Amino acid sequence: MEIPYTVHPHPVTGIPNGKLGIWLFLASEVMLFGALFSSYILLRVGAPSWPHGYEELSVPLATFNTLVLIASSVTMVMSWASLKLNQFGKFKLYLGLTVLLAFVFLVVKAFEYGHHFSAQEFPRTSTFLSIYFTITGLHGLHVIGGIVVNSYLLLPGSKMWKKDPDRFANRIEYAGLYWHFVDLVWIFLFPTLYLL
Amino acid sequence: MSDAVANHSVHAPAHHEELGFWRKYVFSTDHKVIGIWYGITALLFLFFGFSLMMLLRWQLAYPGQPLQLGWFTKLLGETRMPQGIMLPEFYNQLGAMHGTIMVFLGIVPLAVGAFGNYVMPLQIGAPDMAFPKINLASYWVYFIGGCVMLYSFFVPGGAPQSGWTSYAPLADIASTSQTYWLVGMIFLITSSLLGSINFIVTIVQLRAKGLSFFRLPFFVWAQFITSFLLLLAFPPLEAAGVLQLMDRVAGTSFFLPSGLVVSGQVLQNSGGGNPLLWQHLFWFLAHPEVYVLILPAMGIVSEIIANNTRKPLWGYRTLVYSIIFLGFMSFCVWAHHMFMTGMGTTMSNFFQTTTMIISIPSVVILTSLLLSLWKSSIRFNTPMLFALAFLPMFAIGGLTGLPLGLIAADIHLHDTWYVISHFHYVVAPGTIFALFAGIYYWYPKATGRQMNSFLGKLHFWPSLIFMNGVFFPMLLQGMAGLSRRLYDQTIYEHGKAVQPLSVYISISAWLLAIAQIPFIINFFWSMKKGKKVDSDNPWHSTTLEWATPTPPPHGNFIEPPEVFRGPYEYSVPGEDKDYTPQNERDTKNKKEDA
Amino acid sequence: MNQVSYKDWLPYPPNLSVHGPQIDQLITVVHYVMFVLFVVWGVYFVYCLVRFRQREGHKAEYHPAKGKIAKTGEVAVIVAEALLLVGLSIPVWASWRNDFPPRDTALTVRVVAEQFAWNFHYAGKDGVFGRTDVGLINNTGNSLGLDMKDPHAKDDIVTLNDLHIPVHQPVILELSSKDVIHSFTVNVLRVKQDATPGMMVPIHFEATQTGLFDVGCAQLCGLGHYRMKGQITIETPDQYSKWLTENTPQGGN
Amino acid sequence: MSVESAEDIKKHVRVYILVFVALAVLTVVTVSISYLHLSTGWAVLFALIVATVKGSLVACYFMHLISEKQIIYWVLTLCLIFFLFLMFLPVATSSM
Repeated sequence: MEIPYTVHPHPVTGIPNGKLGIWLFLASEVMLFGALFSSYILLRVGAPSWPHGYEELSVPLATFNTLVLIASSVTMVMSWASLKLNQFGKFKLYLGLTVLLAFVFLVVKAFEYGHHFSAQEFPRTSTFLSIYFTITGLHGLHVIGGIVVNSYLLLPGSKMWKKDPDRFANRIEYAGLYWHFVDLVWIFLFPTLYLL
Repeated sequence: MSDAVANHSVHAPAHHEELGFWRKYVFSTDHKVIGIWYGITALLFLFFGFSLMMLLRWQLAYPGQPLQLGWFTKLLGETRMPQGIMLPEFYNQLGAMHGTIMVFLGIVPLAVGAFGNYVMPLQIGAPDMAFPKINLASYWVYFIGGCVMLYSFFVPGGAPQSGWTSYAPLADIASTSQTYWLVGMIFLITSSLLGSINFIVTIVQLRAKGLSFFRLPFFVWAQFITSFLLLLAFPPLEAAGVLQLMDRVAGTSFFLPSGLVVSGQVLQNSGGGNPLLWQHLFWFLAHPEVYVLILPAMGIVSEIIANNTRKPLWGYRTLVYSIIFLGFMSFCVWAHHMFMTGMGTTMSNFFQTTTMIISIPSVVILTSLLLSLWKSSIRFNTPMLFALAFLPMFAIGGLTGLPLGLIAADIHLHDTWYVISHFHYVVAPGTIFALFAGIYYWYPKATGRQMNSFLGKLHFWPSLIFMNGVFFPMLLQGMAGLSRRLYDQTIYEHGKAVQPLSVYISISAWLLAIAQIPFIINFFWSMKKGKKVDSDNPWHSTTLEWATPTPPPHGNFIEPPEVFRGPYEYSVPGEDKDYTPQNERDTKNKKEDA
Repeated sequence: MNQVSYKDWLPYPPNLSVHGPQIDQLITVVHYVMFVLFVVWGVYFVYCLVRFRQREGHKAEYHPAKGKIAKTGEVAVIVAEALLLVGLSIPVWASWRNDFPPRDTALTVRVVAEQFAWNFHYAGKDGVFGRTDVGLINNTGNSLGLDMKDPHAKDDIVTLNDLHIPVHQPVILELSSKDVIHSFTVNVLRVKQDATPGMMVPIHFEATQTGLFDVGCAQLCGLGHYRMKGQITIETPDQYSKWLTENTPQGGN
Repeated sequence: MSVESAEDIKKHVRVYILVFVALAVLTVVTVSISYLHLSTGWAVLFALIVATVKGSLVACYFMHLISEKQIIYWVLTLCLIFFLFLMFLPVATSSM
């Protein structure tokens, strides 16, 4: 016997295995970032004073990064749509753009970090900075994870398109779901850390 | 869809013949091989964790007296037991690592990783897990996590010594090995996440034709709920682990308030953290974790009781609803571990009430299992003995939870031996007995041979006696108000009064170890010399795992099974044999099923 | 000074506080409930094992037991739990948490835990605690960082591992910690409370008998956790005020 | 694999562009609001509302939640419930 529903949807649930798997993974990610948000609220409520994010951090850079990440989400979903339209070239272009934008995000983030470090601001400096570095750092790791996955799918992984196009399109969809989630987390992180 | 599956199955076995040794036995993606690896690793960890406790019991029974065990004492060395006398640091290391290893490296991997992996896909008639490679990754990540934990024993300053709960700020300022503990935990959490995603997808997507949710064996239900607990409760601990790692490595103060003075020195940190944050995040995981430990055990026991009473389980749906409710409620009770932190009345009333509520489904489950015995026909084989012993032992474990859940009684009993006894009754003679029952029960499926029943009984009876010899006196010590985790209890007046009990407990613990020797012999001896099973279904069971060849090949079933009835159709009136397997085509209702 | 004997520690150690009997009562009642449940289950269980064992001519019955008695039993358990909760646990805890004695009649002592000792801080004759500052803490006699420039601090008494309280007078302890989490416990008084750094949690009790007892730490706090033992001396009001006078620092009047 | 025609996908693409514009606009909106230096309560409220709208747009359209299968909704509902329990945690601590 071979494992059923690896590509085609289950007749009752209407989805293949991978889709349920990636959503379950995202559910656990919600709990991970939820716990960190919860810790942030707890520490902030308990603190005698708390700086406004815009006093400590660079809002213009973060706004730019937000737009970058949103744009990368669009290119990600466009790459999936291109596959569905059988336009493999366009798919490569869009997915390549996604990876590129992710790199832009990381470079900007690195500038922000570097700026803080040169101003002698480290995670140990204050509670605000510790939670800022921890959450954005963990988010950054997720961005790196996304780059790794997308690069794989862009280069060696895309060979699958010839053999098993449906399965490959599914993979792009799952990678996309993950990537949109990373974007979604940032959408909440941005106002919480920078604007409040 | 089913046609496609059937076509594949014809040439599937031939394809797998070509795998080499490494792909077949070590890096196999076959859920059964992974399950067995999980099982062996977890049993070794269980034994190691138990050994730590046997060593620790020496100090509790004979405080400050040298342990003269020749080369063994020398091996432990001057930093742990100079001249055989245990140092308090080492005592704390033994305690912390016993807890960590038993819970995260022993019982969960055995109950979920081993039994879940091996049995669940068979019981739902699936060819494998939904994601075999992720399954393999899950095992190896667990293995690495275990190695990191073990390595922490060799770090300067010794193994982690802040208890398995690793309460901050103590763990924040502890020696290097605490960092290894955190890294090890992150590996173990990752492994659990990979495993639980796999389990849920497998149960939802890969059930055999006709196997609706309410025809699932109860064990599968238990694994299903357990997986959700692992999936949603572990990430907060991961977050807490990351925060504590930051505290230790990057010098942040998530769990450190301002103005700490450690050994006379003002701590140079920014402050502003909250020590209770760790406890909240930890117990948010660790209470559901308790149910991760017990639910699979309930599942195993239910399977074995149904099979050996030759009677359907009483109130199958009630059982299912009860564990769903248990799983759900386990997220609402975490703060009852923190009653003595200075909780106000609103919070304490809320958490006391939820704690009392969560005891009810446990009572219902126990009652259902007991009612299943009524007018049954009980076969006393080794798995059944362990499964039956689970019932009163779990009852004691559950009942002793009541006074701990009532906050006013908890003032006296909190952090005493009573607590230790309570949760050990649940997990040691409870869960571990259920796991032994499972090993005896499914061993014939995995090896094609029965385990020896005389050695099985020689394992069971002394184990039962000494388990109680260990844990019952602890209840009395707890009632006397004796705190847990004390290196030398005799410096307290009340500790002196109950010290004789400590000696009994320790001797029972060592005898309990001797009682495991028949099991170890049995386990290996039966592989080669055990009685061969007379059929694929030696226990005359109804569930699907017995419909495969023995042992099941890669891909499990010769052809996709189809299910026609509920899981426990035993002694159906009018049938010529006393069991009706789930996949047996019903001659009377043939039209309806096809 | 009469010493309480622990020889008859079963089922509880001696009980010397006003609120203690309520706690013991709750524990006793819960254990009766547990005992009855366990015995009923046990008798039924053993009966089944004997009566329904597999043997020649005995067959299992397919249809489930009615379970009416069992259902009644489950309801009884729920009722019993609800009664214990509402009738005993909640009120006892509410009075333990909320019904603090008035500050003017009670003796207030600050308890500052550290690895691995208990500091007890008395306000002294003026009844006001002196200012403390972590910056002033040193190992040579100022373990709490008491600011001697503060006039209120002059008559303050700080003891190490030595708590004196008068019998039959309400006592309020304000618990905090310098380093890690400890837990203040005196089992003969049925008192237990975590001492968490960054928090100050008050508890109250009233002793009913004089004597000399152990103070222990109930929360793992490091390698010396086991020897974090203090002493509580419960004495007559006369003895207590004598002790107070003897221990008040010079010039503290 | 959902059976969607090329025409459907092209419709999707138009939606994606619209959502992108909406997200960009909302980003500008939330940043501008922050320059008003409202009191903490209002600032939190506005920031969370905008973030929730943006998050929902991403989830509904990019992640196709708007037309997802029922089982995914079940998983997410469960996750949401436990997420709310998590958010209860700071309340639990602060009222101690």
